[in-house]
Amino acid sequence: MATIVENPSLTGGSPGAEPVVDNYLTFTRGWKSWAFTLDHKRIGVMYLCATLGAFFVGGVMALLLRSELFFPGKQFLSPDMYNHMFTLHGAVMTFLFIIPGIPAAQGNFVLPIMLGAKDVAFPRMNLGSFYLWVFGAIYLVAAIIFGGLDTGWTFYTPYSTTTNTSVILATTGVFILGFSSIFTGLNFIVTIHTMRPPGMTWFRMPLFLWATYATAIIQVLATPVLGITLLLLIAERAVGIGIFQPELGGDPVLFQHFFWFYSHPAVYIMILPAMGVISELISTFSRKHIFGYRFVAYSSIAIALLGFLVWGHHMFTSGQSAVSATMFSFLTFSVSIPSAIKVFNWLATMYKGSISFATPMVYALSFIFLFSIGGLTGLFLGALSVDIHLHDTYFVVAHFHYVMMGGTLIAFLGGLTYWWPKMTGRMYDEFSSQMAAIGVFIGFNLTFFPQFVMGARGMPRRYADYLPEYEFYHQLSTIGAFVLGVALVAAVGILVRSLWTGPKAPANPWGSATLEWQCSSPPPHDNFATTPEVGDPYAVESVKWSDSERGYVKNPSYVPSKDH
Amino acid sequence: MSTADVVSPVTAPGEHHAHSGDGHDHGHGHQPHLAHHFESYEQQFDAGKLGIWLFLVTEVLFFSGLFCAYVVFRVLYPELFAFGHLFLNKELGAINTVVLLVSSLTMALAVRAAQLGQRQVLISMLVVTIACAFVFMGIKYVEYTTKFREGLFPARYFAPTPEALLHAAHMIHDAQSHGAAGHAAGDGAHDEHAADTSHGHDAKAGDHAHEEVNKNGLTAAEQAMVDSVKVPANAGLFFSIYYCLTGLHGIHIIAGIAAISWILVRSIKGHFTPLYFGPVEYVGLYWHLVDLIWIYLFPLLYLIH
Amino acid sequence: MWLSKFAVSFVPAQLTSSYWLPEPNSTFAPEVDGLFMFIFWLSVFFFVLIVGLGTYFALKYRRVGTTEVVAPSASHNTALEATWSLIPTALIFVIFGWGFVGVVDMRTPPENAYEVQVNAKKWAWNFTYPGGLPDSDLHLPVDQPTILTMTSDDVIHSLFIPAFRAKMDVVPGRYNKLWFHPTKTGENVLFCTEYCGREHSGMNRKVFVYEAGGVEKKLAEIQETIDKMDPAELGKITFEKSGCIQCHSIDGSKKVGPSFLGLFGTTHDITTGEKITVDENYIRESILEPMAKIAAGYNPQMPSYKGQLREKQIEGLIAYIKSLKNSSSK
Amino acid sequence: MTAATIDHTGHGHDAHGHDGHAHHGHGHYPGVPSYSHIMPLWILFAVFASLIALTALTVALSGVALGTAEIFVSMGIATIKALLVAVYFMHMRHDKPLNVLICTFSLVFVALFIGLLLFDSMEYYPNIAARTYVEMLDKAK
Ligand code: HEA
Ligand code: HEA
Ligand code: HEC
Ligand code: CUA
Ligand SMILES: [Cu+2]
Repeated sequence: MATIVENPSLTGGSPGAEPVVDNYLTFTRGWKSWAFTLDHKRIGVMYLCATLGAFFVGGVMALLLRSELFFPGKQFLSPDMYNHMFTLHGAVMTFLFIIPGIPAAQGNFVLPIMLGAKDVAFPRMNLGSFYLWVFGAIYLVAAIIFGGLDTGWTFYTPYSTTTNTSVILATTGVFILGFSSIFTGLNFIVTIHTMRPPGMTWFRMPLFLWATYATAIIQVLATPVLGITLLLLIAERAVGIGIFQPELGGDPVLFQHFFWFYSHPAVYIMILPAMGVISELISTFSRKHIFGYRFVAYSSIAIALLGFLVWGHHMFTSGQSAVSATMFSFLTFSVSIPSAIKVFNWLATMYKGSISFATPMVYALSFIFLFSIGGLTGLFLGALSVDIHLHDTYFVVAHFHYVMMGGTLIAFLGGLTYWWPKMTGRMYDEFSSQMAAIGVFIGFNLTFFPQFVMGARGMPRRYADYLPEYEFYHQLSTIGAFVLGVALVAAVGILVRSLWTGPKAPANPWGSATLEWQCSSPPPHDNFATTPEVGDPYAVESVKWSDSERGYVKNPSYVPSKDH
Repeated sequence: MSTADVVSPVTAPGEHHAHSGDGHDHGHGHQPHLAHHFESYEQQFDAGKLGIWLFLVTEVLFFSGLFCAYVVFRVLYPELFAFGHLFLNKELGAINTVVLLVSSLTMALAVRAAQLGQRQVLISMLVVTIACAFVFMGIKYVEYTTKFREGLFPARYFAPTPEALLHAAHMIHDAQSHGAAGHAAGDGAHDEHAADTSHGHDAKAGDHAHEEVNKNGLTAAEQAMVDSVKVPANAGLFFSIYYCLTGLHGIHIIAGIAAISWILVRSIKGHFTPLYFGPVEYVGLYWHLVDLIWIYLFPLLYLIH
Repeated sequence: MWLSKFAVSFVPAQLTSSYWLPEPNSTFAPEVDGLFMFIFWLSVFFFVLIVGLGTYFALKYRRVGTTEVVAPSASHNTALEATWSLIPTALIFVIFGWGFVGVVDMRTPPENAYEVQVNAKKWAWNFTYPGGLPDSDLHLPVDQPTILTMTSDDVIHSLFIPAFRAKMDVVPGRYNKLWFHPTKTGENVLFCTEYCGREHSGMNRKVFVYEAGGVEKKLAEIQETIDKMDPAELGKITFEKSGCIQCHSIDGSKKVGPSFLGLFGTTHDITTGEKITVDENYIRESILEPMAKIAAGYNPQMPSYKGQLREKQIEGLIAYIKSLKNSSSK
Repeated sequence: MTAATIDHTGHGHDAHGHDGHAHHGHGHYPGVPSYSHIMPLWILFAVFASLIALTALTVALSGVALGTAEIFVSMGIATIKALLVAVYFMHMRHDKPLNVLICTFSLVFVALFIGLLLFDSMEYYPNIAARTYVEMLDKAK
């Protein structure tokens, strides 16, 4: 980072905005100015590094899992080691990477700027949330060192209350991470409600903000229930309260209800911000106003609220009563409608646009492809009788990797490549990162598509060993995982390389109309020199390409339409 | 800080970062306690207020898990609750309710004083509130230690002592002999006399000093009464729930004491003005919520039939 | 129906239910497969629609150079948006309804079913047949419904027979019921699909489906072999099939429990500090009441096998453990 | 750029408008800003007195055999108390509608959580009871 800071060209101000002397990276120096920063942008950058680190740790674990499964029988991981590995892979990926991934890393960076505010409402709490993440991560790592964890990321009782791995350490870690997530959500809700500048009405907010707002609702309402569930689990192990223990009169299925009351809404914590990113990308790179703004905005809220009513679909075979299963199945499908609305609106946005295949758009297009598969396979799982067959097989594993990895991670990369020039002031190499994006796409499908087939044919999940009939699919999947690994390392490597070699980024390289592109790249400490001009966030015609700036500048002939 | 003295056009004069860190301290110069990223006290107050309400929402959902466990087990195993509550001390519960209500009143008065800028009233009201909180915790301490002595632990370690069972037997007996006809034996019904008579039993050593006692320290008649008590299977579950609910509530009281003390220190330093009293109000809201939860806990745990 | 058959004759194998799903060997299978394939085709339709349109737009309207004058077009169209909300809404009712009908069937066991008690423990299945005979494989009559009444001794397990499209968790402290109606004789696999610890992936057994009367014959046969078999050999089979092998090795290595190699006749400490000698009675007690005496250095994790092994099998196990002497080479 | 431009703040002031009695805002207390609502003393004490009275009432009623009505009566009284605390001590009466909405909202979700879960537990309870019964018989043997 030092290189950027010292580069004199950066302080010369970026084209397209008023010349600015310092930016948030150069504003103050020294590690303390980062460790104790209250600037949402720096906190966002720290979150970004941290969550990416977690992703790589989780990814390495995934590669170990896949390597073990290349042949049936034991290769190099004992069954116990395998169990530890998938548990930690799942726990690290969900709690350390994907839940904070988009909202806390990218959201923190852009949310206040998009809104036209100087910062989030509670900067101290924001920093606190980051450190809670760090502590939570330390606990999880401690759990790995002191005895490991082999419960699955779901912590089902009574397995989790009887195993002799360090469940208490790990659940304490997740408990802390839960608070980190609550603080982020709470901060965002308050910021969006109380920090909007004049002119920034609800319906002038970019869809990414609607999405993070909807996400924040879930974070605030659902995460506390995870907190109490984990506390009860800790108490169960420590003093035997018996609430989840059958031999003490308790009920293990109760635990599943508690767990999924949080964890189903949590999957929408993962996907909603991703959908928000995609809405920004599709409109920008089609150079067209987003289609059906209000429908897309409302559908985020609808997904957030409906998402609370469907948790029972993870428990169709648990001994749940037939009546509740029916109810949950029905409600599950209701979430597909707002998701469908979004997908179709993105397509309609592309219609008659001017579509660029810049890296973020490549990710956005692969998001539509992969998320459709992931979402549509959710329909198989939501259908009662079919889920009985598919539950706890690789079909489910494939489903959730398609939505989490094919959906959220791809959108994360899309957002990262989109806001990268804004965050760092550097442009990365376009061609190589497009290639990396395509590599990720191919590797991903090769990894997870075969899992649908073997899952439907009965291959159970969480298996360290399997029957020879599934070998072919496992081998495809393992090969895919390595392709994916290489492509991902390339994708991130290209970005990192741009810090040293990339050309200086203009204020608005893509031609977006949202506020974060009005300030220089990287933005100044206080975000805006003057109160930003709030207009329609998708009026892409309000900016036009300028060869001299190598970016987009204000279009003098633009007249805001009455329509929006 | 090489660039700090270059005033960028981004920051208005007087709003600049004269302070440590990267300037996020209160930079409004003549406007104490107004953070730099807010435009006005009102905006700051509104943000804080919305924030604290959202926080209370998370608290409600946090507790909801325990209430949920309570409801499920109460509906499925009512006998556990009818049995378990025999061991709870209704008087102490009622006293604690009143103590918390008083503290709620003083907290509300403290907020009012802060709004009006009456520093002395504010300080004294906060002191009374903290005092009430300590009284509450003291009484809880007495209750817990009694339970531990009587072997009334969470499920895995639940092992009521003969004394505890004798006490329960008397309560059941009293309830029946007072003609609560509709109640089946052992379901723990009792009327208001049960409480009076039960005081007597604590003094049993005196009453029955001359009689022979067995290894449990009980006379034959008492042992018979103890044997007549049907301890429902998994009776410890009630105590698990009791400890979880009251324990978590207790932790919130302790957190409340810390928060109010912080407010107290700040009011002694004279930080609060009619323009800036947000923290008092926020802590007050939190404190009222803690009270609110107790308002439900008291009948749910202590006053069951 | 004929329409779908007709359509199917044109599609590659990868698009048929026999590619995606295991052999359909119970009455649930056609029902489930039908719905599976319905959703499958629905998904294919929407997928092709979405990706097709996406690709078409991306190519047709791709940006050439930096020309970017985009003729303004509508930014919303309520009728269109309503249409693409309502069509999926209608479709989910179909999927939901179909799945619901299927599950009502799965949740309503018929009257005169063949009843088997199932007991799961880490990491073995035990099936008790009418008349009280236990075995570790599932033997079933064809063309007759079977009800399994299932419970677990330790953690949650789940019984899954892919060919029957049947699955239900086996939860400690309760009876979960699962029923199905096999339609074909032969062999099928049975998996444990709820994660239950180290040997979760090893917790699979066979399901044998016989002609009428076949089950009784098979059970009698098992009884007979047991009666005839050399005790140590029976012990070996029991050791492997009843789950002992998951926790006890026969090569001297320590697993969850002590190894059986050279165990017989040794004297060692138990957790109370007393010493015991491993003899016939101690082994019997260990199998039936494992919690009575816990070998020092181990956790009390062994489940009881009371009621799940025949007397002969216990004798066999004793004989087998006796036979595992330390060879001179070690 | 003042907060007054933020759309919902407008409603907050409306709420003050509906409020019948005059004990608030600038009128009575000079120097008190508009976002600060002062609760009159007599209300605070009246609420406190009612809370104590209601506590006494539940304790007294707990001695009376009310049968199944008991839970409803005691929860009803608790709810009245809770409302008193929320509306007056917590100033909900004069708070922004948004904050009140958020609270109501959280209660709706709590109700859904507890409701759906309880419903399912009651439905599958027979499976547990059957097993408990068999275990009891086994132990008796
Ligand atoms: C980002 C995370 C994410 C997202 C967005 C989703 C989205 C959905 N999920 Fe998924 N799910 C997970 C993450 C996610 N899931 C995880 C992690 C698990 C497993 C946890 C574990 O056990 O470890 C899981 C498991 C899971 C199960 C339980 C399976 C089992 O264990 O047996 C079910 C069952 O109903 C389900 C359903 C759905 C549905 C219906 C959607 C819907 O929201 C999808 C909606 C989208 C679409 C439908 C596509 C777009 C619409 C169209 C293209 C139009 C056409 C539409 C129609 C005709 C309706 N999911
Ligand atoms: C965000 C969520 C997320 C993501 C992104 C992933 C990513 C991946 N997952 Fe994971 N997965 C889960 C969430 C996720 N997973 C969850 C919740 C479970 C369930 C756990 C449970 O059952 O409890 C699961 C389970 C799971 C299983 C099932 C295990 C089992 O049931 O037995 C498998 C098996 O194939 C798997 C594979 C993979 C692979 C190959 C990737 C790949 O996409 C990973 C790609 C990433 C990389 C390859 C990293 C690249 C880095 C390098 C190559 C190293 C270079 C290093 C440096 C530069 C430092 N995952
Ligand atoms: C879940 C794991 C598990 C399974 C399955 C299991 N055991 Fe054990 N077994 C143990 C453990 C742990 C111990 C040591 C603790 C103890 O003594 O209970 C043990 C102890 C024993 C002992 C006493 C050994 C000694 O030195 O004290 C015998 C004999 C035994 N098992 C036999 C069997 C037989 C026979 C079976 C199968 C029918 C079986 N076990 C199945 C875990 C298991
Ligand atoms: Cu038993 Cu998995
Ligand atoms: Cu879900």
